[in-house]
Amino acid sequence: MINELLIIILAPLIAGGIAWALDIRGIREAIGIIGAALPLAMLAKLYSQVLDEAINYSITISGFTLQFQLNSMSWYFAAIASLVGLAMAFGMASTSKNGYDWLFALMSFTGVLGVFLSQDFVGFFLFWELMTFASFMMVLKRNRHESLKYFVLSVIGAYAMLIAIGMLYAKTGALDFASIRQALYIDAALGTITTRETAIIFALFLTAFGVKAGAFPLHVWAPGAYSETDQSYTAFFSGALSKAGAYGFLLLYILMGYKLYAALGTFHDHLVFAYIIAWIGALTVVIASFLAVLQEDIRKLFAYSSVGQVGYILLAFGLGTSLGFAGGLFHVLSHAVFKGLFWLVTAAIILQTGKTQFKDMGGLAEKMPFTFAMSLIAVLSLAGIPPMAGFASKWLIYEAAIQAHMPLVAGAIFLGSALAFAYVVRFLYAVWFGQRPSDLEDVKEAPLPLLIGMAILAIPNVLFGVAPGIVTDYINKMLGGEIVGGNYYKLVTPTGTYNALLVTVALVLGLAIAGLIYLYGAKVRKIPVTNTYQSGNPVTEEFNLSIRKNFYRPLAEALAFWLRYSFDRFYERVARMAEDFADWLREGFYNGNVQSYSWYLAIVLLILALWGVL
Amino acid sequence: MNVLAAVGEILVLIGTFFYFLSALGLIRMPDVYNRMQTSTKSATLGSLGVMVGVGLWALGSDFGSVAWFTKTIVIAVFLLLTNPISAHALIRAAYKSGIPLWEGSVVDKYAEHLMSKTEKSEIVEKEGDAE
Amino acid sequence: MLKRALAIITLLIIGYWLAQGLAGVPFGEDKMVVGKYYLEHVKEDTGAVNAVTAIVVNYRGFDTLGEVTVLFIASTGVGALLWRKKKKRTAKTEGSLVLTTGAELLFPFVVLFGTYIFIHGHLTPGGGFPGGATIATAFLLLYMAFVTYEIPHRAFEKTEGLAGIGYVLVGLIGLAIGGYFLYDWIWQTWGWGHDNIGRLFSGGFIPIIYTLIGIKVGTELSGIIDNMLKEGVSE
Amino acid sequence: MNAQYASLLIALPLISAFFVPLIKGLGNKAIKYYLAIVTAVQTGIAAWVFHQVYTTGDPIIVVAGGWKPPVGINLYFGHFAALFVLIVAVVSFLMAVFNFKAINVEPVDKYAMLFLLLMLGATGMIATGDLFNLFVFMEITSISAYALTAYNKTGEAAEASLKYIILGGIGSSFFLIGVALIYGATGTLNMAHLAQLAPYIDPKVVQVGLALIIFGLAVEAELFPLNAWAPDAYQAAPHPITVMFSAFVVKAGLYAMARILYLFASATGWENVTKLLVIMATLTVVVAEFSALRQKDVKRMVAYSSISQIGLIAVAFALGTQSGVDAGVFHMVNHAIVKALLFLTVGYVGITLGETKIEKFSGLGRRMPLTAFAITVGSLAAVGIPLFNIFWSKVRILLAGVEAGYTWSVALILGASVVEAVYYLRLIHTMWFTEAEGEAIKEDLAIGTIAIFLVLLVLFIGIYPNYFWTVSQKAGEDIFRVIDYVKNVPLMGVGA
Amino acid sequence: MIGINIYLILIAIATLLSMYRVFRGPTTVDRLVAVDIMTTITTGLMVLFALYYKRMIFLDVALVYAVLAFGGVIAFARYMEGGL
Amino acid sequence: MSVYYFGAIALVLIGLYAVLVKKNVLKILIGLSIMETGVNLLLVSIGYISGKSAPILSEGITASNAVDPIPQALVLTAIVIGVATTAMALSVAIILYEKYGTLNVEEIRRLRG
Amino acid sequence: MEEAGKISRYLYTVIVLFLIWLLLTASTDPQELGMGLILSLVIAAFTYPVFTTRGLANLHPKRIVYAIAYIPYFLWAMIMANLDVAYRVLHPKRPIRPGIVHCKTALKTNPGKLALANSITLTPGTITLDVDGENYFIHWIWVPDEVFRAESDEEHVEKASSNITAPFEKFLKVIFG
Ligand code: NA
Ligand code: NA
Repeated sequence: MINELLIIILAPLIAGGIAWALDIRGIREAIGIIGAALPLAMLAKLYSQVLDEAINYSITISGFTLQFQLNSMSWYFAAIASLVGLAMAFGMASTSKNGYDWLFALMSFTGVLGVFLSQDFVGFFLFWELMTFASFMMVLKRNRHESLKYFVLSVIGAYAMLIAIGMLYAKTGALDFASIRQALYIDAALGTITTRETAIIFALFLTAFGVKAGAFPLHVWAPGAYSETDQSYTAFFSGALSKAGAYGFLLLYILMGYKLYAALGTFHDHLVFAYIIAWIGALTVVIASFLAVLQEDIRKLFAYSSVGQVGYILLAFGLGTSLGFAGGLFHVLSHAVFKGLFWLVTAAIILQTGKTQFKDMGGLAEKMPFTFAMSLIAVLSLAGIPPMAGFASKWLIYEAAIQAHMPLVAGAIFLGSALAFAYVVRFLYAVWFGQRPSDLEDVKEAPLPLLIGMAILAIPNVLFGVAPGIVTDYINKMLGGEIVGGNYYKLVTPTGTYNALLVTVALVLGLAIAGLIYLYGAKVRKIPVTNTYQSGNPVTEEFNLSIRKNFYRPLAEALAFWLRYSFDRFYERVARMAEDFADWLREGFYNGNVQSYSWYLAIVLLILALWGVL
Repeated sequence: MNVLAAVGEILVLIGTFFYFLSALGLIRMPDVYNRMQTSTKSATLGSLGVMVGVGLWALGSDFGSVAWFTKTIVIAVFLLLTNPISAHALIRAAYKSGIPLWEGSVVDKYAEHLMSKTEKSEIVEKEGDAE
Repeated sequence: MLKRALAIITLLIIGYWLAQGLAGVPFGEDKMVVGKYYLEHVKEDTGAVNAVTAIVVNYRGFDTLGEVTVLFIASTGVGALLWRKKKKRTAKTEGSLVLTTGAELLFPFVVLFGTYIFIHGHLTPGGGFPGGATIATAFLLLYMAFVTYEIPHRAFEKTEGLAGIGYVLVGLIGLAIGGYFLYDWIWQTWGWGHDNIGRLFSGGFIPIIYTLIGIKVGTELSGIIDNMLKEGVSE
Repeated sequence: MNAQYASLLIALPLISAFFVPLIKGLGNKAIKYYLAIVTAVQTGIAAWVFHQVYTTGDPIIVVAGGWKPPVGINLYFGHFAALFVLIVAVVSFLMAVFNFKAINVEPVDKYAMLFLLLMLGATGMIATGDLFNLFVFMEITSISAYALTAYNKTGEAAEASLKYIILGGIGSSFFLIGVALIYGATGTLNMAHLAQLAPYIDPKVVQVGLALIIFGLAVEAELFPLNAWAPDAYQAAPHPITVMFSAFVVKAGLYAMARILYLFASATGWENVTKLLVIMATLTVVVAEFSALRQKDVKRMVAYSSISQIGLIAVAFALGTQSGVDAGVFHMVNHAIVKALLFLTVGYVGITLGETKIEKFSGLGRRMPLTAFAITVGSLAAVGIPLFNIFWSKVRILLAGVEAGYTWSVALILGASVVEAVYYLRLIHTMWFTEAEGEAIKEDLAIGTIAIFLVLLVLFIGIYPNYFWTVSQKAGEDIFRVIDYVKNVPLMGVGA
Repeated sequence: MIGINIYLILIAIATLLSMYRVFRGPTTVDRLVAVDIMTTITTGLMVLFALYYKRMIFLDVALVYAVLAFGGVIAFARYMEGGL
Repeated sequence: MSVYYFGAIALVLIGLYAVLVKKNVLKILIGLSIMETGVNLLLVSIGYISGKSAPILSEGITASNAVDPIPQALVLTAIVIGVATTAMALSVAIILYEKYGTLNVEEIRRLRG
Repeated sequence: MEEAGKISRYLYTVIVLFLIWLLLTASTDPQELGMGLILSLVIAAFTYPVFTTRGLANLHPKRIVYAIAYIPYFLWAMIMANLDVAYRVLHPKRPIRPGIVHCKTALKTNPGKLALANSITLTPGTITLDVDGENYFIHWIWVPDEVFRAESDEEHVEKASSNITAPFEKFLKVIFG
């Protein structure tokens, strides 16, 4: 009898391996989809069981005992990942034409599941690395530079984590979560681990999870990596894989929360370490959203958007309140489904048009109506417009921020939402409405598998938007308390109430009206794409604003001072310096002259002598 | 201690004195040719003295045997044979590697000989070319 | 100049350090532990009078096997590196009559002396290596004297290999007869030469091994000399 | 069978090497077959020894000449030696197969002898239980390595060999001074006997002596900054020899270093030596990784990478903890496999395409898919990706490092590992995702088979490391538990 | 045997003087000549040691040394001559 | 410290000095040989015991008045190893001279970096 | 000069080698004697072509007598040479007048020429620089007036030869022919 947890974790990898090895069109896709569907099926099967009692599995490998556990929280994360993973598989059936992609996409799927289910640091790290590596291979194929940037940052993060794990291991003698948690809990009182060491461990973990979550200023890999891969895969990459980072932050609370509190104390009634996380989240939201607004490439736009949205999750977790956790957890779900949906939509657009720049698009709503409908759902959800899942989660986070008396952070949420609105509106108009460039006349609707993938993600957007209580109910059980009140359609927090059903009804009506307006507008407003609000000024190439080109250029100019400072460029420069340093070292040390080499020996002898004599 | 030992000791003393002389020659003489003149001879004679001396000395002592004497004689003969050969090889090396004779030298018949030899061979070569 | 000064300072410090270490190993004092055992048991254990030889061939036979191997490697390596499709002696001028005649006259004597050295290895300070080196010197003299002289390479290479095989075989016979590799079966199992200690036919397998080593070393060193004195000829 | 027959591991390569001149006339092909057969037999014997040691759990002590140690020299086939001698034999066998394709430079008969003796030297270094005998085997190893480095007879090969000779010469001289000091202080050369006497040696003598011995071995073990010869030698040597260098020659030095280090663990001032070693080993990792970063020649790049991995093993050994040593041994095994794979395949590319410059690797995935695949697996393993073997040992070493309090070292090593990832991934990208110039090439079956065998080994250990980990642990205990080592060697009571 | 010290002193001086020539040169042949003298003197010294320690076996050593030294000097001389 | 120790260390250092300072490969190799000689001298000196004779148990020498035989045995081996190394080095130098036309170490550096 | 028969040459070599063996071992132990004989036979087998051309003829009694007589004669000459050298080395003014002179010899055999060359090298202020056929070129530390002021080459050779080679030749001619 093969263990169910093993099936959940390994099914995608095995399917990927087979798909890669066979690499026969059709069979490859079928096996991939089956492999991707299995975890979701198993999770669904185990749903009721998990809420009662955790399912455990352990295996000794290389002298390490790897422990896996399916409990309410890991189920939640795994289920989200599996959902997105399945959608990805459908998407890839349309967009990807080779076994390579299938192997690594599904491998990263396994990695993510392994991370969520691990109950010890060895397994956690192993799957973390596997997930990183597989996703990296997806990028490497298309763009070496971006992939290396992603990999270097990821590996720095992973290694930071490894040192932290090592330190915990050295201090507690354990590698499994339960023992570490207990040991740290006890140590919070004893204090054998110094504040300094605790802070170092915390900082290391922060780096590790921050990279994966794309938290500022470690986010620089995300835009390139998200864009430079198969866009169906990006759905998973951004929708599920980056959640591993967010999950890490949760883990930080679970394992070290008490110790961190004991060691680092509080600041203005907030836990210091949580406060740091919150601010990282807030900064990420604001900066990434600004940058998203300025993008001219759909992929880049959603890439920055993804970074910003994960910022919300961090921000929520950083609030340190149970409502914050609830909001964050909910946003994990909603971001997965709406951003996953976005990427599939993007995949469809790119697949059908071959274009990625706004300037080359327009008027696609007629040509790809179903895709358009899907993107509309995604837009609404992302922009936080009821009754989509995105609104529910953001609302909870907002409530939590207010409740936690962090107005600045709440401001960041607000600003982020405004900016998100700005960029999704642009997306909506530039791609779907307006005049269609002549070379897009023959564009067809996306192929079926891709559409199925979209549907898989669109449904939860709507479902959990209309009935957010399903999610909050589960989260309540997970966190063990009545954190968010209400029923399936109504959320109640200490400071507010949100009735999703009511909003839905209102919105359906509103949408109907909007649809009519659009249909009308599309018919009468045939104007050149470049003729915008410039009120008679001659249009030049340097300053050519339209919804499709340089639309937010004035904003960019306003922000020019800040845009000069780019962490991306900073890291690039560091990397170049490192390479130059490498050259210098190599040329200097291995200078080819054997006499110099003999001197090295003499100098070592000298050091030994001095060591001995002094 | 008997006569043999005494003779042996004297021979050893003479031998080592010639060693000393040989080395002194190395220092005192102006160029490599003249250094060899003084040093090889003395070193060989010195060795001869030391070898035979030790042989006799041992023969005359309580621990000694004929083997001592025969072996030292073998060494002595060997040196007597080889030292002049190495001296010869060295002086030839000195000359052929182009070390000039001391400025006070009065005659160099070897140079004349070599020159006439090369002339001869050149003539032969030319004749060969002509054919 | 600075480099020289630095070198001297560095070396002096290293020297001081080494001296400090050596201070713990005082000169001229009896520090023997295992050495004492050898001196006390060498005659009965191995039949050799020369304790050094007994150690080299018998007690620490592995070292010597290794040593033989090292020289074999050098000979092979030199042969490999200086290998050319076609080779000839580099020598341009013939040695003078003094040298040629001297070499001829000395050659048999030096060879005899070399064999004398390795055959008496268990009795005197000689052994396979100095004996072999002496024999090689005999060939060296011929090389020095005659511009065209060459050793018979193929025969030498084969002899070299056979001598090496012989050594290992002697060791393997020990393994077969006495149960240990390099076991002195002649002395310990067969008990030959026990009444001969101090005379030529004693010392167990030491004279055999030293003879093999002597032949091997002699041919090897000659081979090295041969290789060094040749250069490739372009065709 | 009499356990003393383990001495065949020494006798066989020797006698086989001596035999080569007699079959020289049969031609190069015959010599290559001969080499393959001999190494196969050696593998068989080594497998038998491995089996004996790991099933009985007791080491085989070969007593040369029947003289009990410390009077005679003994070989000690404990868990470590049994394992590593097997690795030496297996790798040699694989390289003997590789020779068919890789070695065309004359004189092949001499090459064959040197090849066998290189194998012999490493075997002896690993097996010997005597300090001076270690020196002898070390010289056998290094002198044959000098010759083989220069074997191609190009200027570069000679240059590399010269560097190796000069640095190796200095190293072995000082090693011998160390041996002299230790001998002077103890009157014995047997390792087990030395370990017994270690606590009673004059601290000054043992400090200087041990430092010198470690210094000498560190040159062979390629520790920074004593490793300047290594990249050149790796680059210039014939490809099979490069494989042997990284797979076991350097390891033999490393092992010897660890063995001697732990023998003297009870000596005063021992911690100072290990501390210094950790520093050197860490620097080895860092400098080597940086040196590989912009390397244009892939073989040289892999050479630097190999050096850095060696540094990692050295760190593990210098930690002074059981877990460190175990992890180090495990890494040794993994590294032997991975670097054999990489040098084999890169060398094969060199043979096929004429050189190993990075440009030659463009589009290799299309031209030589199997080779490119093998290189990819090797690279990913070297980087330490999960599901590849090195992941396990690397994590072990790093955990052991932090546990032993060398967090700074671990951090530096990890930093350097990032660099390693960069250059290996560049290589992978070059092979698979850049345009190919030139046709597809039919790949050699034998080499392909070896490569696949090694790839499977990499993946097998990556997925199921348990067996190899258990073996490595036992081997690690063999090094670390000096008390057991002393107990196992049947010392006769000389001077005690 | 008291006298042996006088011989040793004479030999020591001779060796030092030769050593001076070895280091001083000026030509390589000068050094070689000095080395040749030193080897001859060393042979004598070995024979004297044999006497001093009353060990005949050292005489063999002296002879081996003489043979090897001769070979070496001849080789170097031929090398200097340009004959190799 | 005895004159032998002193001489041995001096030889080692002189040899190393040559390696560190001399530019010519052959001189460097001579330096190496000098180092080896020093080491061998050191080994023998360590085995020496005042007033005792060579460990060849003939001509009235017994176990009680012989010096330690081990270092001498070791030195025999070490000398041969030294010879072998030198031979290897010389043939490498021959190739180097053929290929580079020089024996100056500063010009023999095609392999670097 | 014609060569002697192989057997004669071989036997001569064996005899010489065995004599040397006797000197080396100075032992009457039958083991040593037996081994010496075997080795002499073996080594002579491959060295005799190099070692001798005249074989047993070398053992002619007259030659042996002359050879024995030559020893004291030569030793005396050598001691004189060394006293001369001692004088020149120790004299503060260092009285030398070197040069290379040309001699001729009547000796025909190579061993004879070698013996002459070595004898010259070991005696008064002379070193054999080269031997080319019958011509000897000799470095002389004190070239006498009569030699370096000689008017013709012939005179030079004659004067030099009478000074340097002639004294030894009367013995060596008999011994080596
Ligand atoms: Na001489
Ligand atoms: Na003379």
